[in-house]
Amino acid sequence: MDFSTILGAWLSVFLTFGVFSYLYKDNPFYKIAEHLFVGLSAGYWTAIFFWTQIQPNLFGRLFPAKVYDSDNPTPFIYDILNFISSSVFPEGGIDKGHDQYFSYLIPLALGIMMLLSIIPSLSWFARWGIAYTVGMAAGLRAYGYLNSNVIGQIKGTAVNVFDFNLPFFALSEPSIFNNLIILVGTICGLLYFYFSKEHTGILGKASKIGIYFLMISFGASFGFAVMGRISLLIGRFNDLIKFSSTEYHHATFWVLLAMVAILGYATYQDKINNPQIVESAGQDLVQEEE
Amino acid sequence: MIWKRQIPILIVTLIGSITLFGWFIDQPTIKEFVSDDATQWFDILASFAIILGALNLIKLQVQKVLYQKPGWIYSVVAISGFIFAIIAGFFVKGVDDSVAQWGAHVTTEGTLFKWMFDYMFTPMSATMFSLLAFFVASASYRAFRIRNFEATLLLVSGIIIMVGRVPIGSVIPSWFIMYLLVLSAGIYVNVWKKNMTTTFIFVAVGIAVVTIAGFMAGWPIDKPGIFYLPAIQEWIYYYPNVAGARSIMIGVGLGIFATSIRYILGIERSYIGE
Amino acid sequence: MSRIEDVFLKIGSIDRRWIFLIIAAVVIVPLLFPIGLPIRATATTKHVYDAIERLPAGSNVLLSVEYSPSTRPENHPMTISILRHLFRNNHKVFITCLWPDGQFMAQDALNQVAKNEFNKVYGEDYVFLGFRPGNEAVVKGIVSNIRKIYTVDVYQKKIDEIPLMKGINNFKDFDFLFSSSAGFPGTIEWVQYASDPTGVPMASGVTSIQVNEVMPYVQAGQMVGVLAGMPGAAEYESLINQKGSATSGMDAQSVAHLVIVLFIILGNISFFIERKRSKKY
Amino acid sequence: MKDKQFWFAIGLIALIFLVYWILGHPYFNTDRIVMFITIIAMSSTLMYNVRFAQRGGEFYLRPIPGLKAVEEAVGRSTEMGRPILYVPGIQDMDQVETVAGVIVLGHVAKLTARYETSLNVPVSRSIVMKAAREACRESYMIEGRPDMFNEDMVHYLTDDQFAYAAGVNGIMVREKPAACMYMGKFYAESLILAETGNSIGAIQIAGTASQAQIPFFVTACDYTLIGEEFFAASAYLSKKPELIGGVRGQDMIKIAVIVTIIISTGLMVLYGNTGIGFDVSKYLTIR
Repeated sequence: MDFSTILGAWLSVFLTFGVFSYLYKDNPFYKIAEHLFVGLSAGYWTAIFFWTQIQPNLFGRLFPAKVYDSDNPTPFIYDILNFISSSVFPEGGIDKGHDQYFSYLIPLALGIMMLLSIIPSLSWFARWGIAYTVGMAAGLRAYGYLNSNVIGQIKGTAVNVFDFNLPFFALSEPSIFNNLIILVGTICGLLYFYFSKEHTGILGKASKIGIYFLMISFGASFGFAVMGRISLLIGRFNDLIKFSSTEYHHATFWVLLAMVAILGYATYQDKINNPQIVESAGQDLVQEEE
Repeated sequence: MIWKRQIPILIVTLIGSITLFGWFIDQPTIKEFVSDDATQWFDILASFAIILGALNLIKLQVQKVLYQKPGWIYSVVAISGFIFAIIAGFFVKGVDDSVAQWGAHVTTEGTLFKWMFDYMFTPMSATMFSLLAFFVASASYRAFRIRNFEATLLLVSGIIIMVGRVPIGSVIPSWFIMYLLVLSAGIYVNVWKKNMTTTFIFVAVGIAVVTIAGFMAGWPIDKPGIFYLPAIQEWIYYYPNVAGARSIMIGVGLGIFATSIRYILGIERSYIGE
Repeated sequence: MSRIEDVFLKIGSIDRRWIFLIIAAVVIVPLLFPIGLPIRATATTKHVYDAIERLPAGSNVLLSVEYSPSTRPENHPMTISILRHLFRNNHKVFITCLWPDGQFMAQDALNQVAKNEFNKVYGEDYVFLGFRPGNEAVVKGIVSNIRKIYTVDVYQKKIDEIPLMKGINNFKDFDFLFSSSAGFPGTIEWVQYASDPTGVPMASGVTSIQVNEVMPYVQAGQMVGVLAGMPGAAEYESLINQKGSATSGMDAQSVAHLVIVLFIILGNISFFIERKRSKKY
Repeated sequence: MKDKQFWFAIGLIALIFLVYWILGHPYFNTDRIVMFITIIAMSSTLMYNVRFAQRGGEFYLRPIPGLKAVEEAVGRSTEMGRPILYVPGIQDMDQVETVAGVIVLGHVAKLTARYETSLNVPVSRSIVMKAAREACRESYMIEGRPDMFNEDMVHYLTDDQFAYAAGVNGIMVREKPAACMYMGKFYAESLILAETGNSIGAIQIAGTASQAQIPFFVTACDYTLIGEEFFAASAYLSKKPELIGGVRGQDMIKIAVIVTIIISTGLMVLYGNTGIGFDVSKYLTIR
């Protein structure tokens, strides 16, 4: 077990307990972990998105290795870039299997405009690039959602409801009763979200049945949500148990002990210095006893 | 004004309609542009958008430090985290070229970037999510109330799914559930009739019926099916739940279709801050 | 009777941090001392298993990984079980990622299953194409021409030099798709832009919180089946009878659920008592 | 774009398409014709309704029960002389739900101006703070009470999700508002807010389209505006023609979807049992 893994384990346990300390109260340990996470994820995303898309598929198409030896004007520019950063522009052009496409100067220009928009006076520079992504996303989603989420669902509901070689009632196999449940539930659920007419009479009854189906569906997603969150907690505790082993020099125990001691001492100090605002309402989660 | 407003709207309308009607065009060169190059440009611009988002995040922290706003010391921590990630991503690989070239270093074992991912990024993002388990637990105790019939329906189906979906649900026999139903019906009768004797008779008869049926059937753990938790749970989330989720899905699908069409027609302009 | 009610009211307003401690204990204890409750596979999990069993040997299967460390306990056991099942049936596995973190998750799974357990040959039995940003546009690009998006694999090796990639030009060249997904982009985008327009059958392993959004697709036949959260992963582990982290987590999951159901009932009892008392005054 | 120009343009496009179709519609992917017709039909329904509303046409939109609950909550707070807490979600103005949250805030601000109740609006994004201040100032002007409006009603806490939740909890515990309203896009922090609001005995009304949070709001709050109800309520309050027209257009399309489901089911039952007619699902499967 080399040193970097053990150091990593101790750091991982410290950050885990740092985030968990929020449960006691919003304290400096939590703020350090939280802000470190904000800064780290910003840098992480920048690196990943650069190395998986911008370098291979954008620069790779503007300075491909294929044209490097021919009498093409780009190698001259390329050597300058290679001098600036040999990691991004390696010797002999970027060899990612692309041909050269000058049309990719357009996304490069729009991209640079987006980055420049961080300067307050040029904030509108980002609009062209964002407009392209918004436009394309609209074109993709208009078709995708209509095809799979509307027409696909109509097809799933409109089945041969009275298929007589199905049993009339069966709990978890297809049956006539279950087909009716889906047909009636879907139509009434849709009617609940109908706003052009007062919900009285038949429409009122249908929307009442509709809200019952919606509530069962919300109950199912409530049950699944609780289940998912418990699974994540199980995952965290598994890691903590792993890092408490002798291999990692019992990282979990030592870090937990140190943190509880420091937080306990800090609260004790608070009680001494200003007894009247012991439970500092502004920062604290705990509500005073009524 | 043209640059800031008309051109972005023109781009949305142009690209939006090309992409939308690109689904229907079978002509090879147009199809190739719409499906390949246009999407490649989209991927590139999406990457720039994420990097812009990251830079904005850091700008916020830098401003906090410069103007000494409250809690600026933590912004210094955020900025140093950002710098550490940039160093690991662009400057210090941690291994020589034979193990991983630049570009492959973001996933290869042993690089500084992978170490940062395993021992800094993973614990914080995973723990942040697992906090929710604690909040759900305390909210289920102090906030989830049976205020009306809808909330009752929600909590009952949620409980059936939660217990029926995990192994302990298949250990609870259906007879236990039938006894539970008789008792809770008894409480309801008591509240409704307000007469102890009728409630007592009702509960006694109920328990007797269930016990006799049990002896006759030999107490199988999962018969009758409609009282066996895993079977009820599966029926709930495969039929009534699908009906409710489907009506929401159709409603949301139409909403997204309408918003997309409003973008393409230039009626909706929230993306340029109007 | 009113003394019991007082006790309930007192319990009703205890400090929430006691509840935090109870939940922490209830999850840790079964992890340290497992109970070993039996796991019974449900229908939707079996449908996924049967669909993969029915695939002819050596068919091309696309496994797409789109989750992050924050939902690893739910998604990762599914990815590992599906990989084991695919390699045991000698299918050709192609791996893509719609999330950046997915690359690391897929790399861990491959090290564990492809290298150590089945010692499969990279480039002949499986290919790891890696992550490309662009959300649904990446799916659309894979459907029309995968070689335009992925000119190199995750190790920066050129696609043309990888034997397994010969004859793979777009999504229709795959016989089956499995997406291990935790949100956007994920299962929904694969249904909308890949499976529906081409008819290639697909299944998915989703986090519990996303199950409700994909169930209508399963019922309408747009998906073959779904593995729902950690319980779904545990069921699949029992189907390929190779236990993993999902099975060991099930005891803690069961006990925690019972405790939360107990909390809901206790909370509502003290709610009824308060309401009865406030009606009197 | 005046009416005459609009109909002229529509007629021209239709004519061009007809000629193109008669010429054998080269390069048209014919097995997606059903999708093409659906997109054209739905878009024109939406455009017709938006234009009808823009020309001042009146629509009947049923009153949303959630808005009545909001008025009752403000009334209750006034009787008890305690403030109202309004949380416009945790995301920025690029989210449609946050925009809807600020519109509903404008309506609530009118009520607090009329009943002279104090309003507290903690926000987590600086752009949302500007928009929310604008909405409140305007509402207080309309109600003729500019003197009652002050900038600090709307104040920025922090960008971070859980630190924001801790901050809002602190306000709830300190000021004990009689009503808490959560209108906008929420993630897991909805649980913390609703729980603390419940523990101080406040009336809670929520409105969101974030599907994962609706179940928690429904059980923890007194009233919840669910998904489209929330958007319809904000369209109703905003009086903007393209929003009201949009709600009306989507209602028409919803009726068309229901009719299609009923007809296709009838055809499938007929075809399945007797063999008359045709298999509708073939036309509903678009490759």
